[in-house]
Amino acid sequence: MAVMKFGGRILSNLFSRPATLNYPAEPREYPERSRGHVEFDPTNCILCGICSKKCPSHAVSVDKKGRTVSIDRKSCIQCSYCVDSCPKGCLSMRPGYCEPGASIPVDVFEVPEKTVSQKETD
Amino acid sequence: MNDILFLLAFPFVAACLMLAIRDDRIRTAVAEVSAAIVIVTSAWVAYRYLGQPESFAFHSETIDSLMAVTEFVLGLAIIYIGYKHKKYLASVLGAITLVLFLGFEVFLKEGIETDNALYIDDLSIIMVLIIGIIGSLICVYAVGYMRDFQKHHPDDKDRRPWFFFLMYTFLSAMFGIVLSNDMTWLFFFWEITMLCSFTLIGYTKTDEAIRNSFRQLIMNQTGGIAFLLAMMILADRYGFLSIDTLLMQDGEAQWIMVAVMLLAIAGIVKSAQMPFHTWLLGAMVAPTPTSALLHSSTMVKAGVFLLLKLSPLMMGNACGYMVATVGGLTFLLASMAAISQSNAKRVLAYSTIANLGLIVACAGVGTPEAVWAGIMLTIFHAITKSMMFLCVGTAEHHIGSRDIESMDGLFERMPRLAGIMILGIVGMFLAPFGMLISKWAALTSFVEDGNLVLIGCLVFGSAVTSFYWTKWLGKLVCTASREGNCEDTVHCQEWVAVGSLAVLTVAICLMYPGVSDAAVIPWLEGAFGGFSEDLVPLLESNNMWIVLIMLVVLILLPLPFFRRTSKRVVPNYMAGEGVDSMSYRGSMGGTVEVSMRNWYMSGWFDEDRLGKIGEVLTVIVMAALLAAAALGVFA
Amino acid sequence: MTQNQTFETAEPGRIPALAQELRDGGYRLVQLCAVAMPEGTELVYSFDKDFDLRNIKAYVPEGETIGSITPWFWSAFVYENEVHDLFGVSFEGSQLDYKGNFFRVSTKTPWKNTANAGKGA
Amino acid sequence: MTTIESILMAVAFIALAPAIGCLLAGVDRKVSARMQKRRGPPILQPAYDVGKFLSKEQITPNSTQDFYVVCFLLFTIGTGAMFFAGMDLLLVIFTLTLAETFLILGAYSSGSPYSQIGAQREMYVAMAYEPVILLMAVCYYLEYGSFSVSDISSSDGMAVVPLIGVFLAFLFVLTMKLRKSPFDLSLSHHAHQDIVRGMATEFSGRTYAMLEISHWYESVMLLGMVALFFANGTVAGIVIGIIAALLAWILEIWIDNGFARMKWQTALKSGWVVTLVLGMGNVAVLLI
Amino acid sequence: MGKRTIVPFGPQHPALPEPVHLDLELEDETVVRAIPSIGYVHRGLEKLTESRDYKDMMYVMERVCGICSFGHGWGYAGAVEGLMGVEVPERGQYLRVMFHELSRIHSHLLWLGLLADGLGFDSLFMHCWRIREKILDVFEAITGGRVILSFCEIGGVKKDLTPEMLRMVGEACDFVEDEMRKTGLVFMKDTSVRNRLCGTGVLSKEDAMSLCSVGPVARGSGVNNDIRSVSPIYKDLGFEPVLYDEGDCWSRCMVRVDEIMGSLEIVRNAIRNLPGGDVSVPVKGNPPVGEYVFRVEQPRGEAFYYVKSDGTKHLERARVRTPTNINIPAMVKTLQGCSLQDVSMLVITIDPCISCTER
Amino acid sequence: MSGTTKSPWLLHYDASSCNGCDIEVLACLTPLYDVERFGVINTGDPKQADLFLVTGAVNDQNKNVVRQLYEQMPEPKVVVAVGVCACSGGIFGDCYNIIGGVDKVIPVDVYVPGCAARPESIIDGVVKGLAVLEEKRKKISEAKS
Ligand code: NFV
Ligand code: SF4
Ligand code: SF4
Ligand code: SF4
Repeated sequence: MAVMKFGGRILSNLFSRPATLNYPAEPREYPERSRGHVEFDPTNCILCGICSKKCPSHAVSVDKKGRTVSIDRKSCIQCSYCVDSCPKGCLSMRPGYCEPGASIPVDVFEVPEKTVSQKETD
Repeated sequence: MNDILFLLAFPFVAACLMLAIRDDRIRTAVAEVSAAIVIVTSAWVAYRYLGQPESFAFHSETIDSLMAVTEFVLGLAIIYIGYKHKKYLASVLGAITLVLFLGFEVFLKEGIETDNALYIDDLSIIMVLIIGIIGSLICVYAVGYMRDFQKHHPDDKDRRPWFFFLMYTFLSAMFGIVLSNDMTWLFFFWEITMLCSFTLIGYTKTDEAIRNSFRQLIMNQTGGIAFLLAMMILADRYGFLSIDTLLMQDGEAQWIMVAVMLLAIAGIVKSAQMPFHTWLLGAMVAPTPTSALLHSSTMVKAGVFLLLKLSPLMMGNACGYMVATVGGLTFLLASMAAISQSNAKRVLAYSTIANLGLIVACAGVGTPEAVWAGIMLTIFHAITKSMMFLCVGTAEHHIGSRDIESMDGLFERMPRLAGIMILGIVGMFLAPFGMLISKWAALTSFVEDGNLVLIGCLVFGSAVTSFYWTKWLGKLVCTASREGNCEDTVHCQEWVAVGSLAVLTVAICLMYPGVSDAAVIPWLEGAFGGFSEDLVPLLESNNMWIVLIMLVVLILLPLPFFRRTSKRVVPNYMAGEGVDSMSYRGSMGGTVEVSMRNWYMSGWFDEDRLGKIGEVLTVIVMAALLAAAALGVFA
Repeated sequence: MTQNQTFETAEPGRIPALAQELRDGGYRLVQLCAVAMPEGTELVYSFDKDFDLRNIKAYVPEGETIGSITPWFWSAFVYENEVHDLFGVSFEGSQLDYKGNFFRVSTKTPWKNTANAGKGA
Repeated sequence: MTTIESILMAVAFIALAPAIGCLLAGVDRKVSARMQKRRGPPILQPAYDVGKFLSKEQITPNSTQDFYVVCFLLFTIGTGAMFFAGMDLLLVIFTLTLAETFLILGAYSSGSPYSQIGAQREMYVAMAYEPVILLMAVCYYLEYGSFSVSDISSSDGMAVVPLIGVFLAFLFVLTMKLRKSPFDLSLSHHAHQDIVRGMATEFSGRTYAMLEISHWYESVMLLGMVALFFANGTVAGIVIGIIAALLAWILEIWIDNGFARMKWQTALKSGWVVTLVLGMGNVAVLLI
Repeated sequence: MGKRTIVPFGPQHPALPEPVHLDLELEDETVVRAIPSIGYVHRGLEKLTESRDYKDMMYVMERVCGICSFGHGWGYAGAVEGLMGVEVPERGQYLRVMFHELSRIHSHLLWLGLLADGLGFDSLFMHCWRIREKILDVFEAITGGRVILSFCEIGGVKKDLTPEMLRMVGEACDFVEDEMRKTGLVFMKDTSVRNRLCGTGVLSKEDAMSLCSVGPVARGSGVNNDIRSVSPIYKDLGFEPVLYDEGDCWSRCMVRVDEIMGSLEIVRNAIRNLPGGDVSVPVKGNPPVGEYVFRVEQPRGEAFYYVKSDGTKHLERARVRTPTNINIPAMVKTLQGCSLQDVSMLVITIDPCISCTER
Repeated sequence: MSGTTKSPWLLHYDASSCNGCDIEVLACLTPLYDVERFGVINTGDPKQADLFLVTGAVNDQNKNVVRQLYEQMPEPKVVVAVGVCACSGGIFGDCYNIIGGVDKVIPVDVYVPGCAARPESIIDGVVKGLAVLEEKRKKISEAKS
């Protein structure tokens, strides 16, 4: 009889450990490839603006004059396109998402002036 | 005794007067005054004879012959009318009745004298009050109602004098039925009520009306024939024709049982039990006061009155079994059929049939407790049902439909009327109101009696009953409505009638222990020679208190609520697409009105199929038991 | 996946007749879509039979209507209403016409005449 | 029972039932969660819910709805109080119907389509279970000659033995009465439903809180009815009754989690078949 | 008795996870008319071709829908590759199939859960979604996303799999298979589930054909238009179409249950036979003038991609016709005459993905 | 006493999301994440809801729906925009039929970014929402007294 085909299963569930991850209490480990957020390392940035052109949701913007690269966390869809297209490998995709909150920051990164010698080594 | 005679005769006199009046204002006055007189007289009679049953030696050859002649003439008239409308079955039955009647008058009745043609006892008093008060109120209501009715049917000839003549005659005949001891008298009045309702049902003269009136006629002719046969048996075998003598006989004796069975069948026809229930459904075509009259205080009540009267002869024998089974089945099946109906009057009709079924079943069980329940049911039912009919009639004239589906939001459109209707419906099936209380007693007595079929019918039937009443109730309490208030044009006569009945509904619930003590129990003690109160659980004082408390709570609690609410009023949830509480933006653009139709489950509770089942079962039960009794199987 | 496909062009007036023919030939309608052109709309009807795809293109000039194929392929109503709402092409004889309420978009017929013809840059 | 005892019992019910009912509801949610391999909410969650509803902004679609819900609450309490005070079982049952009707009317009064459809469903589910409940009373009467709960509970011998048919039928309809899957047609406590929140669609704030509290009372009373089958006038009987009631509760949770919501036709049909076979069968046996 | 019950159903409705609206006309519980309305999720993303070049469009297309995201990526990539004549390396093709089938498993499990939820069978819903999480873990570990995978690219797939990852996929398959063996029986045999599904919403074979239904809807009525049947790579991996004949909700459900099993088999075979080599080829330049059509078998049925290029880097038209889009007529059809209780059942068994439908 | 923060009932509406965030919202209810631990019930009825979870950007056809659902919720109430689409319009920001994030129509209290927003992120968002809820409740009760 199949009157209660699932009955046994739920009974055994009742007496086994729940599957729940105790999330906020126990932090979650993310796999290495996890696309959490974009990180920017200004060291090599040449402010070429490719990332900003490629970004499908206009989340990165590059201000050549002000020498900043800013990432709008509220718009970034973690697609990793900027990361893939940056010629200098300044951008990287890291696990760990951007915190929710009443307002979501636009992270502005300064790109320091490069010395001539540095430019040359480029 | 003169008061009794006055009671009998006065309505008829008033009726004749009505026939002569053409002016509406005078008619109104006469109708109201007569109604008042009838009410007062009934009350007086009740007051005077309560607890003091009395029989009246009254014998007059003239009256007897007058009755016989009238009956003969009317019989001929029926044959003619049937012939004229090509309803030959009616003519044939009419002819049979006539022949039997002549045979009875000529050969059998000779030498049988009934000393006490009239009597009054507590049961009669209850019936007199029901007929007098409720019947008169309905007549008063009719004055206002018929004014509108005429307005709604401007092309029809104004036949109101005739209408009121019939209404008042009906009252006389009913008084006759409940007060006659002589069976020939009883039969006479019996046939008069049949004719009155025949004419009232056919009042509008539409094809449907005529068809239905003939159905009523044919079925009741059958009942009449059964009645006649019973009288013939009694006259032939036992040589008496009075009810009180009959009640002293041994119910198990072969021919007594057959006679009682025949009388019971007559009662079953009158009280519209299956298989004869269709006449009452057909009666719906008549103007609403007629329906109210037929359903509550007259006609069908004549049937149950006779059965209750005879119940001591049915206790525990085959006849009782027959009656109880027919009643029980009717209760169950009619309640089921009511679910599939959306016409308010039809729902009421089915509910009447069902409730009468319960009363009939109680009579059939025939134990004092059961009969107690039966009588109580009769009282409660008469009041509540008449009120419901009148309400529906008024609503119909103001919202233009008697369909329950059109009563959506009646609470907003006709708040007072809706309130009374709610009271009526609640009174029909919920604690702490009378119907339910009696049902409770009925259940107890059925269990006590150990009748499995009845128990089954009752438990299923009650469940089904709640369904159709509750969904109607739902329609009434719903507050979403676009229409404005349209209550001020209701005639004051209508308010008087409906209002008094509403007051009575509540009052009777508060007073029922009194009624029970004063009238029902004494009668039962007389008729059965004993009655034990414990068997009616609700006469236990505890329960009575609870019921009273509930009643008070229900009456007082609403008061603080139906004002402006202090809460924020937010329109109904419409899945996010609402425009307001009653409409939403539809698929094709534009605004769509939400509408709600109650569930009718016609696949489950198909009226025709249920009717068929009922007819077959009850016919089998009746035919088999009657045949067996006639063959002396039970003797 | 093998993707057998053919493209052909047809006169817009012939579309209903073609639809009937294909329906009788056991084809099913795969889709109907529109491409905005400088002065009109190109409709692409795709039919499939045993995984062979026939794409029939019909050019409807601005302001003209085309016969609906819903009498033969009732389910085309989803496409026709969509094309009507987005491209402003009217279909005649539709069996289920939402009259512009299929997609209630912010701009009326957003695709119409914004053909990529002019995009270049 | 003496009058004093009756009154004490009634008062105890009124005072304790919400607490017990709330705990029962909490257990229900916890156990359900565990059956689904989740942790689930704290046991007191139902109390938090009700507390929240009481403190929320009060909104309503009309001014009359509250009346019906208040009546539902009052009469549910009344029913339970009467039951535990040992009064007439039929009166208890009828009052229960009355309470039920008020809930339905509350659902109707707003005119919201979802709650009205919920109300319709509630009505036919009621149609399915009412006969069993009435038959239960009938069987008690046939067995003990009385409808009074106090007589029944103090008579010797556990009613469950002669009334086994009706007991099983009662367990069956308990699922309907508690509005649990597979018969949670009109108002579902946790599961998503095709008619939004069914009868409760338009209830919010205090109104909804009252509904919940009524459910608490109702569950305690229904479990009381289960226990009545075991009461035999001794302490042991009461203890067994309470254990049986708790087991019935767990059983209901299990059933709730082990079934899909069935078709309404099935609800009605199965309810009636069970009534006919188990209920009427039991009556027949007792009559013989 | 002209009056009928008229109620709105959706867009916000707990039984529908997605916004679709129906005007329902009822008589008792029976639906006599149902008029659907969509457009609540219409974004107009196909028009983004005007501002995104053909490679950027990939990210847009993946977001047509979060449930069948991978398939959309593949469909779009396939169409562009066809247009440009790009040959995807074998390993890339195998990985695409593998992920597509994993997506199907996750989508069907999600669907089974939603069905259970619609049935009021909470515990079963939870159960299905718990199983599904295993697949999502695999997705996240390999592609970095749980829902939007961003795994496909024009020319192949983005990342290769390490052997551990392959093992992980295999383990996930084992887990799902083990659970599904038992859970499938619940859908197949449990009385209460069958009570609701069997005989409900019957779509005859003729109707399925004339309404041009696709996917499990068509296959539940015995019509096979599973485009995988003609794909050589799928044939190599042991694909068999699943067909049921009853045409009711139950058979649509069983098609999905069986497809999960079938997909597990395909994934396993793909792991076993995975060829070596590159996973993608670089694609350069603009697509040539022309048009191309590509079809993939999504979880909900055949999805159709049409691209047309005028030789610039912006496509002239990129069109998606999703399976739900063409299954809506079947839904409307079966809704007539069903019971109100079954409306959600029917809507769910058609498995409408509104975001797919409306784009 | 107030159970407000212990019993947040949520109403979920899918504005024009791609379903990605929707299924993640649903996933939060399932065993692995089990938000019912915090007393969350996913109700379908705005009249009983405290948290309004909106996924997806708002378009012309559903902006009224979003607004109406919001209005039908009793105070105090909190709106949580889940996913980049709901926060800002995201990748669909330039579509002709997209108005923008949810905040274009109703006030948003908590933004949960991500495409799709992770269940963990949604849980955090809900927990943040609870704090806002409690604040609002206090404000209301202060205003009353
Ligand atoms: N309809 C649809 Fe999809 C699928 N499967 C696809 O093309 O889900 Ni959102
Ligand atoms: S981050 Fe990379 S792509 Fe962006 S501006 Fe800097 S160097 Fe160029
Ligand atoms: S990950 Fe994608 S959305 Fe985010 S900044 Fe980079 S390109 Fe833009
Ligand atoms: S944020 Fe991303 S996943 Fe969420 S709805 Fe928008 S596109 Fe879909």
